[in-house]
Amino acid sequence: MTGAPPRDRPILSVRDLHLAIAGRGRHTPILRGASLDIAPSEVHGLVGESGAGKTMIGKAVLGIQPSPARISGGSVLFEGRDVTHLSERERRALMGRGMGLIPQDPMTSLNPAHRIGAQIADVLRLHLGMDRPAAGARALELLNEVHVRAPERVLRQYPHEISGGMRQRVLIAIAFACRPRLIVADEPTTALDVTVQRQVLALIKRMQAQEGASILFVTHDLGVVAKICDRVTVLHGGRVLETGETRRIVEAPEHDYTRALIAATPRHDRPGDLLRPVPEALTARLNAEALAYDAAHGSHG
Amino acid sequence: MAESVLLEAAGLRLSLPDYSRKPPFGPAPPVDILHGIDLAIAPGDTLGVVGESGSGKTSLGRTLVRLHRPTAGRLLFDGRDIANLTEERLRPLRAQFQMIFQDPQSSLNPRRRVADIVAQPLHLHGRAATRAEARRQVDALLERVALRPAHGERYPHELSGGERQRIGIARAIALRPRLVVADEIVSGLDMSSQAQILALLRELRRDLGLALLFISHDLSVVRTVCDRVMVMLNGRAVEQGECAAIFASPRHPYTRRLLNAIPLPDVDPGWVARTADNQLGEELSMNVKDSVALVTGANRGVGEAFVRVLLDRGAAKIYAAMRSTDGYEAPDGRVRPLALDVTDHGRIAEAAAECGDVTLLINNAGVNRNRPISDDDALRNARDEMEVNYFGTMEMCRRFGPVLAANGGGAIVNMLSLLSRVNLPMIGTYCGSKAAALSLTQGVRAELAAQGTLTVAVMPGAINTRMGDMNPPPLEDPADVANAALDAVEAGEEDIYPGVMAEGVSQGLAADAKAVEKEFAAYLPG
Amino acid sequence: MAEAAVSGARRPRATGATTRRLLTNRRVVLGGAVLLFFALAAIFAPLLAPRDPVEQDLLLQYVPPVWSDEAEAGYLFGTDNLGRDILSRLIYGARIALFVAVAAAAAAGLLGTVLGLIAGYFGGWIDITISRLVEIWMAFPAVLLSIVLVAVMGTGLHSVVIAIAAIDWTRFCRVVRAETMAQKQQDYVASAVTIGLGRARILWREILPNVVPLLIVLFTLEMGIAVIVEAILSYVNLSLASDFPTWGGMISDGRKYVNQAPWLMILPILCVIALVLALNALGDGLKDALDPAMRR
Amino acid sequence: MSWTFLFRRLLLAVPTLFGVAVVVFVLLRVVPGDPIAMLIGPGATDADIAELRRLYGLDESIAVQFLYYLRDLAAGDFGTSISMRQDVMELVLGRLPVTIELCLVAMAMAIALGGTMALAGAYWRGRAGEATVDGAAGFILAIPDFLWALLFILFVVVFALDGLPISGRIGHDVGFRGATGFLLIESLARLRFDAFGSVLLHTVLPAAALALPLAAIVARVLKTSINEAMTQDYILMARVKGFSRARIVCREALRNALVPTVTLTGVQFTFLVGGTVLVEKIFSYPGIGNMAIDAVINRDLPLIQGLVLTFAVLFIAINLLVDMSYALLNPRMRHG
Repeated sequence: MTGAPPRDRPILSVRDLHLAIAGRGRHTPILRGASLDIAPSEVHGLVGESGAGKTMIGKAVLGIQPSPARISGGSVLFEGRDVTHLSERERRALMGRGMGLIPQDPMTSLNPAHRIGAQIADVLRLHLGMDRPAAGARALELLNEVHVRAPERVLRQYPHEISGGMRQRVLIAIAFACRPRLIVADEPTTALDVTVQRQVLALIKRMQAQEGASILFVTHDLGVVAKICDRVTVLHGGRVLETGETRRIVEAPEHDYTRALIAATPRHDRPGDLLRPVPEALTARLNAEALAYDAAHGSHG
Repeated sequence: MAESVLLEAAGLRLSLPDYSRKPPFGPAPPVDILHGIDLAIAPGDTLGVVGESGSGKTSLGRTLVRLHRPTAGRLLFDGRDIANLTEERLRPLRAQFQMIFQDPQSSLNPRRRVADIVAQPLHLHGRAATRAEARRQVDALLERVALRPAHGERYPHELSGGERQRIGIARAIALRPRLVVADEIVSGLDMSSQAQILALLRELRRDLGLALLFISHDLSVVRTVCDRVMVMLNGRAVEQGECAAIFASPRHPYTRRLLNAIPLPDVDPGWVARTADNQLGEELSMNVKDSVALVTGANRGVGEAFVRVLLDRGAAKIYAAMRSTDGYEAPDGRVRPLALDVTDHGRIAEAAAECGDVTLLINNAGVNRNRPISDDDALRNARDEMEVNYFGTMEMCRRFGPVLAANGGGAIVNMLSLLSRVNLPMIGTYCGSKAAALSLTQGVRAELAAQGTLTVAVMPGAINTRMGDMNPPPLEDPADVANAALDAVEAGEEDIYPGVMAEGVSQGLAADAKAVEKEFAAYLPG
Repeated sequence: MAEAAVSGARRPRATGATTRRLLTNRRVVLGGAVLLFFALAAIFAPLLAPRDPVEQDLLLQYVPPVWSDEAEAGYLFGTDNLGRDILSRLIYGARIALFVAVAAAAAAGLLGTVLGLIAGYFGGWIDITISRLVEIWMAFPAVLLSIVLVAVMGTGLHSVVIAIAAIDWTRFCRVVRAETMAQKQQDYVASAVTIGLGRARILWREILPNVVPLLIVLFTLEMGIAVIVEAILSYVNLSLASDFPTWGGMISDGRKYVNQAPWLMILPILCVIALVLALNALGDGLKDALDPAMRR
Repeated sequence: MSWTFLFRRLLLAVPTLFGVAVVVFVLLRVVPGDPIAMLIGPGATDADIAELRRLYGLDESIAVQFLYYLRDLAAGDFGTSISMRQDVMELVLGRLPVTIELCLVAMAMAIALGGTMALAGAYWRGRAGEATVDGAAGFILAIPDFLWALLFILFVVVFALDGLPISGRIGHDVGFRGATGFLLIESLARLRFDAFGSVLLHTVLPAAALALPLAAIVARVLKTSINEAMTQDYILMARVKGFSRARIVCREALRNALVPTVTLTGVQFTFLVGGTVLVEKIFSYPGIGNMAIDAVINRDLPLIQGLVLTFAVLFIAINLLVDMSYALLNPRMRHG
């Protein structure tokens, strides 16, 4: 692993994490000894293509990986404490003030049956013990902070009555509501139009700076990474290929795969560049390495 | 554009029934999807169509291959109008224009094997006499899209996303069409599959001489594939031209915003911070279609043009406000004449109560005494001009602000002038009133943004009306100005300078204000 | 039946996969086995039945089943009030139950599927008309309507089949219509249009094969419903003449003598329950087993 | 929910009702060919037949008969019952409250039982609890209401449970005469708890027979809907928010699961009402279902017609209620 070490004692430290989907005699490894560190107040990008396991790391950190997925080795240290073996009750206590999530799809991540106001207020009441009026007032404040217009009206509305960009703002407000130390942002702008994406990215960055939270920013988009992340981890086949400062990764990538990804990204400012698909030989090599890893680490299966 | 044209659309409109608003008896009301699209594709040409969700780009693609029947306009394929051909008459022509769909999962019949899917068009159009011949062609097509013949034995669900999209391409080129419409064909794919598909598309285009209409939300992808590009917003083409020109200097504000929003993979920590504070919030913009507009000074000049353009763009209702409605003939049933003198503040309050459904307020009324400051009546002139241009606008904004808020935010368009920015000798008092109105507009914008109201300042140069006589040429067409203002409303743009002259001056002001001021000061009407 | 209809002989790969999925589904295997058991009994009734089902023996009334102390050798399930052999009657009853089940489900399925496909694919006034018809049909109590229908048409197997089909076509129609509309939205239909396929062929060759798995499931469930309705009709003595061995008729007779001989009622009830349970299990199992092939 | 929605929905019921009337007419007057054949007993003379024809207007053309029929329906005149020699409308209205009370009790039982099963199954998802609920629901569902009724009777007879009545609606010894047909409500209002108990006891078995299949369907659909809702992203959000599983199932998933459940089970409520035809007969429960079977057996044409139409109106009313509750539950419809 390369790159400058994190500035402080990491707030999140994923150590040699192994995770596999098991069931009906099949055993599919998803994460193969992934490790990464996030310092306080750092925005850490986690980049990879589909199947790289990036979303699964985010879910494992929050303890909400789907049921057939099993952590078969390694640890996730949140503020020095391993959260992979927490009971459900302990995990719940960690949410809200400890960790939060900005989900991928704003259209489906708000409960269609409840008003926006109630969905913001319920976290405040659960984790900060606020009473109904106080939570309502704080929800209004939060909507103001995420630049929702006419927030009084929005509080009384149902999710289907507001636009996708507005819903993502509401979800950002919920994520930051209890001032968590770590937020997992799981492809938070993938479902949005590009003009809305820019506003939402700006908003996430501003809230992060204001609250001093760390963010694990999961994305497939190198452009977004380059604009918002301090450090980046590149993931393929559940393995970390390289980690480092964003500038170093984007401008002087060390791993062939990172270089190939950058070469495969279309850019409107360089129309002359031919897009170079990730070479098949490289993909084959990476897959072979992953299989070799499985063979060598059979004990985790 | 090349001398020959393969596909040409002129004034293409599309309305589809809106089932969410269907009454219990009778048909669903139509909703307008495309508002008069013009485009032309030459053989071997590539046109990119770019837009965000709801822009109508997918509907456009489907209309061009006649999956939808256009409601109006012409659609010429190889010189023949196919807009209203019946499906039976169209069928023999279909081999020449094919489509690749966005979602290869849904566009391949899950119960057919890949070889059957690719062979189907060959059998249907008699391109393969025997089974063996079809199989030979299918294998060649699969190889063409970099798949192995063995893939033909599989079912779609046994393939990866990228492979499925290759099958979609193979099927589309099976009949050797002259035009292919590709609708968001890489949007569901990983970066590496995307690059492969785009490379394949380039190759095929080169080898087969295909004309390609490439629909995408991603400007970067379009740039790598296409020679020309069309930018769509709310069912309209806001800008169209050579990629090189448009990407280098986009003219339409929406194109600019779209380009600025793309995060390129260059490290730029300031990029996020450069999103201005007032852009952090939800974009303020509204559809002109179905809006309820109020236009002051609606009986002449730009006001009249606004009414016409609003009707054309599907406004639900227009209050045409003027001092006196005597002798005014409404051009359409949707236009309601309204007697309103903007210097009569009591009447403005009444009007705000009467017109409780307004969502778009167009403050167009203005006066220009056309006299220099040295004139004997300068004080009275200045007061008259201020009364209409400043106080009238202010009072309208004040009274209608709550109305707009109650209707969900809406928009205010204040018709100002280039002379709000720079003074012109001989009409100094007018320029002063317009400058005050600009400052007022900024104040209104800041205050009403919180309730979701967009406030647009329109600052054209001279307009071809009686009032603009004294201004420097060239003269702008009032309808162009009105359209530009409504484009700004739909794009959420705040200050616009419609016309070549106005745009030039605003760029000049940004570069060197003093020089422009000097140039204007030296200008004397001839 | 299921495999053949789903994938056809030309598709060796998927047939293998589908068969494997079907054979590993517990409900399909169990339900299928019970159904097979009844089907064999029905087909080979003349060979299997120890006695003539309508032969009366007034000297041997109310003989209890074999597990009772007073059982009579040769009468496995005892005899009824007229001394008829219950086992034989049950075996012949399976014949009638299964015949009605298959014939009525096929008739209802054919009518409902055709109307559902047409309504879902063509939409517009055709859809409105057919949907309105379904709605009117659904406003009738099915049981009462079938009883009235048979009363009007006169008793007999054909009346029973017609009555069930005339009422239950709506089940197929509603589901097939909805599924057709959903399939029509898929881009493979749009793509068939762009290559120039005609509407009838799109409906027949492209959409219908994707609706077939659903039809198989519906058909199985409808067979269960038909068995029940036949039992109801013979219970109220409208299905067949009363000395014909129908399960419903046996239940009805048993009801009269429930105090003396409860087994008269228990045994046919158990037969109905077992067959319906098997058909339901088979239907639910098929739904699960056929679904992934359809969607993924 | 808006009044326009309600009004619109009511308006839609009108053509359905008309269609129902047409179908009944066709079924009872046209299909059998000679309806008199259905009416006459053996040994009727030609004069009797002619008299009957005249009496029922059957000597007129079909079109004229249809117009008469519509006119009578519009006036609420269903004719006179042949077997009971009473006005059909009076007969039906006299029995209707009995069936309505029975159905309401059955529905309440079905919702309570089905809802409990569904929640239990969803809470213990993927564990033995869910498998038990699935198995029970599948088993209950395979047995139609009339077989449940017979099984209950068998049970009572075999185990000699004399405390559970299997016939009638109220004990002969109670001596309670209701002014209305709604005995349950009325006895409660008049504080006659003995009568209330007796009616309730008589209602338990028929209501349970009617309720069980519906309960199984409610259990199945609701459980599936909750499980479906539990896979949604907003549930993941609720887990990240730190809510307990019980709260997530009940507050986050249940509300959203109710909408599809109401849509999918709505029509099943009409099946329950339709089931009264046999179940009331089996338990000699004096409602309109019981009356309907007798009417068919007696070939009482006017009564059959009146009862079929009554059931149709009940069904349409239930569908209306289902649609309204759907609109109430779905925020999209409330603020659409």
